[in-house]
Amino acid sequence: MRFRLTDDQRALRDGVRQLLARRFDREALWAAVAAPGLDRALWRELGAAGFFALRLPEADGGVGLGLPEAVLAFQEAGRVLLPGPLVATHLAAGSVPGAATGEVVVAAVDGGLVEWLAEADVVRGEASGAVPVRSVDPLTPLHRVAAEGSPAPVDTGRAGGPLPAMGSPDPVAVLLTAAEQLGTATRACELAAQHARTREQFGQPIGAFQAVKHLCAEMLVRAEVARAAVYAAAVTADPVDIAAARLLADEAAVLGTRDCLQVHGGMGFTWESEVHLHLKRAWVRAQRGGANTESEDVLAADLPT
Amino acid sequence: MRFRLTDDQRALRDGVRQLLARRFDREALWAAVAAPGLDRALWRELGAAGFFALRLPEADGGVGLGLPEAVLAFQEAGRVLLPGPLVATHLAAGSVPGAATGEVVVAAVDGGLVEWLAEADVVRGEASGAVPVRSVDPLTPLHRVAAEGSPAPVDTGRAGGPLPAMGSPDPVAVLLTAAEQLGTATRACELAAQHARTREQFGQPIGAFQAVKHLCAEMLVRAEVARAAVYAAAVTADPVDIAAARLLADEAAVLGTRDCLQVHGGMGFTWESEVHLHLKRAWVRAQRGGANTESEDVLAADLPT
Amino acid sequence: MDLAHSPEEEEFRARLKEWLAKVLPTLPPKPSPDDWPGRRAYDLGWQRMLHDAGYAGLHWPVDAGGQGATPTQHLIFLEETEKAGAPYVGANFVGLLHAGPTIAAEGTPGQRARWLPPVLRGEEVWCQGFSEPDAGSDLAALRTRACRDGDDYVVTGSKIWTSHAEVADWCELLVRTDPHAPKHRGITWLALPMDAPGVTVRPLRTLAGSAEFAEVFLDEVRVPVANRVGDENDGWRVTMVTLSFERGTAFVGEVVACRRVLREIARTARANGRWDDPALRRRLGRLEAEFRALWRLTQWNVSEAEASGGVPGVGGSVFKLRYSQVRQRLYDAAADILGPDCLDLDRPWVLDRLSSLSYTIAAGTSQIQRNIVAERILGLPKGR
Amino acid sequence: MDLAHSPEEEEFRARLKEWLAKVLPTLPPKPSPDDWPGRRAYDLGWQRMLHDAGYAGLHWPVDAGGQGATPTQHLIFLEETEKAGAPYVGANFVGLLHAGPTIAAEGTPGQRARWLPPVLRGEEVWCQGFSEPDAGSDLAALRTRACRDGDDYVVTGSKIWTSHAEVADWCELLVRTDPHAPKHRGITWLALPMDAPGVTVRPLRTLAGSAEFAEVFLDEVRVPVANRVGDENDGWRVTMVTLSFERGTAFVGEVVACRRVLREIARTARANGRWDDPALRRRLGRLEAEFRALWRLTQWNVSEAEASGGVPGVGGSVFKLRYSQVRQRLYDAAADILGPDCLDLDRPWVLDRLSSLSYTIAAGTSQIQRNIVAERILGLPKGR
Repeated sequence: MRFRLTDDQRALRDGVRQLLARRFDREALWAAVAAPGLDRALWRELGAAGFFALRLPEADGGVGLGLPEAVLAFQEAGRVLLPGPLVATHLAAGSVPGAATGEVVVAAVDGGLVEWLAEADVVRGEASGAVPVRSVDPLTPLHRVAAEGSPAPVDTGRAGGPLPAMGSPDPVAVLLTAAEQLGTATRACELAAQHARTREQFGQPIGAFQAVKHLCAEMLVRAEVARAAVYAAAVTADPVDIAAARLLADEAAVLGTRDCLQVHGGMGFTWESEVHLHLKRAWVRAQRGGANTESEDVLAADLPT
Repeated sequence: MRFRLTDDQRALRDGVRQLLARRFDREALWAAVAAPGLDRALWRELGAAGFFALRLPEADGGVGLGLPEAVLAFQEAGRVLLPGPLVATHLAAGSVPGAATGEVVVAAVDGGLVEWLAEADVVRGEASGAVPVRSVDPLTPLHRVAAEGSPAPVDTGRAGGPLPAMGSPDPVAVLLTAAEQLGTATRACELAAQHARTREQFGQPIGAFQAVKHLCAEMLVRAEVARAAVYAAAVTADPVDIAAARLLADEAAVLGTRDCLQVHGGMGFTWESEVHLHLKRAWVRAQRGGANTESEDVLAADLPT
Repeated sequence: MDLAHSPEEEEFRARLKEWLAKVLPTLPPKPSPDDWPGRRAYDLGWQRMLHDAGYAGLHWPVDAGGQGATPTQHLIFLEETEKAGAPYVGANFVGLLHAGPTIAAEGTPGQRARWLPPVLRGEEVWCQGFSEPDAGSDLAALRTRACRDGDDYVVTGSKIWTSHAEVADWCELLVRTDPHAPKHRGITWLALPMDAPGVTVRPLRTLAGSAEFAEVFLDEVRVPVANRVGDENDGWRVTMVTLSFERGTAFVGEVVACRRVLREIARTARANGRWDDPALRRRLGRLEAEFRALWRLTQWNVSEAEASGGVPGVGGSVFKLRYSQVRQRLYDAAADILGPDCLDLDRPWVLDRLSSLSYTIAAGTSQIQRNIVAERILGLPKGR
Repeated sequence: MDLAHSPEEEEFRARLKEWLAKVLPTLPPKPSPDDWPGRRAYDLGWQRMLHDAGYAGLHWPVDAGGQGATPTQHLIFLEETEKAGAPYVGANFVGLLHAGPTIAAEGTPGQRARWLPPVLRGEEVWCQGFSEPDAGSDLAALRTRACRDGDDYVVTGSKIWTSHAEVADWCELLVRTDPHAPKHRGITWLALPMDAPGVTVRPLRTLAGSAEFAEVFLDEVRVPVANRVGDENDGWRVTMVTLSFERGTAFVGEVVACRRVLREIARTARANGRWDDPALRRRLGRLEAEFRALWRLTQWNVSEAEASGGVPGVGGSVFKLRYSQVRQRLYDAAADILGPDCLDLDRPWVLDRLSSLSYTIAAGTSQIQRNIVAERILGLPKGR
């Protein structure tokens, strides 16, 4: 059993991190907040780097890697708040021409919402009559669709043939979302620890106070538990493991970003701090893949009769 | 509005506290743990002091006071872990001869359990065929009854006529139990703070560490919130207020005694420490009056349609 | 223990309700949140109406121009105005609840005469210049410097989290007058005219996207020594008088409002079917228990304050700790009942949910409040 | 990332399961919990069986008489023995997991030859004398004194929370040899023969009513200097080697057991109707998520340890923090499913619920563990 990153996986993760650091740095982040919209050049660059084609067989022009590698890549995307319908486009790489290379942007209906509808070239699911929503997350434009679970496959895109509607959530989509949440949870913990090490009050770094220190410790524990669950689900691809990963990653991200805000105090409450961007994105992702009570039901159903 | 203790109420509370300090001190407590059994002399003394007849009209030989005074008395009883079927006997003071004076001990079926069945002279509810239970609380002997909600009033006692069975929980019983829980929550907070002020580790009282200090602060907050709810329900006698009081007092007692144990560390885990006696009693009382989800339902039902 | 009101209290309530029913329909339309001059005019207009009806400075002492009402009457006032949907205290907040009471308690007769009546009559707006970027929880670490120069102090530094700074006439300002003294002993309280040369106000956008607060930059601003309340270097003690007001009945209206919100959330849940999930329903039931208890705790604290004839004590910290948690739980429950709509800023409660995140931070973080409760009520030792 | 086992690992597992299936039915009946000599004999008998089958000291180095198994093999061993219902390590715990590894790492060849084989062969029982009434979380504050007198140390003091003290042959004892040095630098590690004159053992009853622990009183007990492992005053460093073992794979069997308990609880809930409450059912679902994750975290920590070839690191603190909380949540859920039966000590899980309360206290409180995680992983400064 080697339940740890291989050298190749480490290299892949570091490569994605470097690409994102170069192409989506702090300046790019705040530019995206100020002027929302999808950066098509970045999208194509992601495509060229294999972000979308990661799991496509090499014979089909893909990278030929598996879910563990995809989880590592999405974790990095989550970490830096990378905008765009990453999961939907990644999932469409094998069926929507152009998705794999980042030429075509694919959005998907999930839980009554569509992220990035206006920017998408192809939409999976029934999104006709969708109305724009003033999104809580400045980096995720949202539309609401009338009713969930469209009865028949509908093609609302400009490219490719009819696509199956998204009925019950695709477990892979749920897992990749959990990977993004894991990235957020990890980043929130880093930001909190960094602030706690440097911000001084009462003559010492606030991280020397147990009240702050223990908040950070619990953030780390939640993130590490979620990491074990997400990575394991990537290896097994078992729907029950994925449900567990989703619950723990949502919790780590939603509570972690909130604790990160608490550690930052008033400074975290300003628009200029990136803390709220992580918190809001965690809220957006927690809505994907159905209510979390459904994931609890999946796990409960696996307990013996 | 004078939502605070009157001088008379303060005197009553102090009087009960003094009586209990005299008649049920630490030595008596540990003697009761070592040799369980109801102290009939103490029971009669409680009767003589008006503990059971507190709310009976003076015309009927009672003290003629109300629920607020009863709540204060039961809070004191809870505080010192006074054993015996206090609530059942108090409630029977008007209907079971001898209960008011403490001559007769009355037990009651509640939630499928009877406390102090073997010591009781009269039992309310259907307790025939009750089987003894090895009680988690060394100070509360328990019997389990076969099924709840007996169909007809049955008299299983030696004194008095047939008594009504206890169907849905008597709100007054629920409130007086909440008052006992409040006493426990308050006492747990006192014990924790006392230990935190005196126990030294790493060269200072452990109460100087925020991890311990903040645990104690939250105990106090829960107890004070519960106090406001319990006292208010005593004034209004409103079933919805009582449901609120019950939920908050249970929470303050159950979490408070657990935190008290955590503050005491290993020392609290010994049998010799009284911490566990409070914790176990809080567990026993939390079972009275039906599941706490029923109290939540009562409150939810009060929200508008 | 009594929750009933005296005939005098009931009469006070009845008169108030009658007055509210008469005047509220006459109010002008509410200005938009980013129209600061409009908000100033609206809030001052409401204060003028209160003044004319004899409700201005209800809890202030009579000799300061107030009504000398009992804490219970003040509670009734806050409860009924909230229930009737009357305007919030808004731009009058600092004047009525912080600066005013401070001046009333610590000011000279001349200072009281100059500053208190305009607050009561709705003529002048105050803001608060306490926190600094590097002095938040550790307020006493503030570094804005004031140097004596003749009859003036010359003040340089910056303040943060200042509400209504854009439209305020005065700022209650804490400055450091002795940088060598222990940090609590070198602070002075000044009334800063906001139109003084060298004062710059920059709006501060919060995570909710609004500019409810501002930063105030002070560049060699001259403040007359006559504007000092209390002695030089005694400002910390003067300030503590103010802060204990802040922790008193400050949340009464909010608790009333939260109970209304909880009822609206329950109605929404019944309408959209989530009420059928017993776990969600019971969560609302438990929140109802919490808000009932918080309301009772408020009544308890007010009754205790009335009995002691004084300023509310650390009971305010107990209240704030629980209230800030429960308020966040309320809006989290709202989000679960909204489902995907909880991401829509145009839905009710979504912005409130964001704002509720500040409650465990602002006006003393929960961490600081727990220190206060543990040290002052439970007698636990201060950490080293 | 791989959760599959190598052919060697699978073969190891298959052989182990085969052996367990063969020998477990031959075990004598389990002694009652308060029959200490019986428990000693039972536990040592099991250790002897492990030894004869080549499983003794599985994770010990080969040159210490162990099997030099990989961490993964050790994990498989702990998993399969628990699943098969094999005896717990019991009286062999300190010898196999604390004292033995310490002696293996720090002892002289003579000390290793004297003490290690009897542990592996199931001939001698060790107990642990670390904590004292006034040295719990602050273990380094221990005050049991040892004064050199010729070739002996003369030891006086008392120890607490010592398991199996009644039947132990040896105690790994921490004593203070230099009261003037900084507290971590005056401690020495000694092997105390439990039959030495001056050693008194008194059972310590816990809140669960059992006497799983004891106090050990030491009154001028003579311990040969030859029984010292490591240098005089270097015992803190020697001890830390031991403690990092404690925080490694110590909970593997327990997590396997908890998952079984959760399944039993679910079965009970289905039987008694509480399963119909979706809130309770989902709570069990969430607990299943927690235990799946804790199992994966164990596998992760073991894989990391295997890669680094070393002792598990602070990952153990992360694991213990969550595990101790989740274990308590598990038994709280069990109580809610039992309803009134949760007060009956004869029902399953009721005593376990009481015992679970020690998990956030014993072997480093959650408060201490959070300090470790925050300071060693996140690099936060130590408090002053």
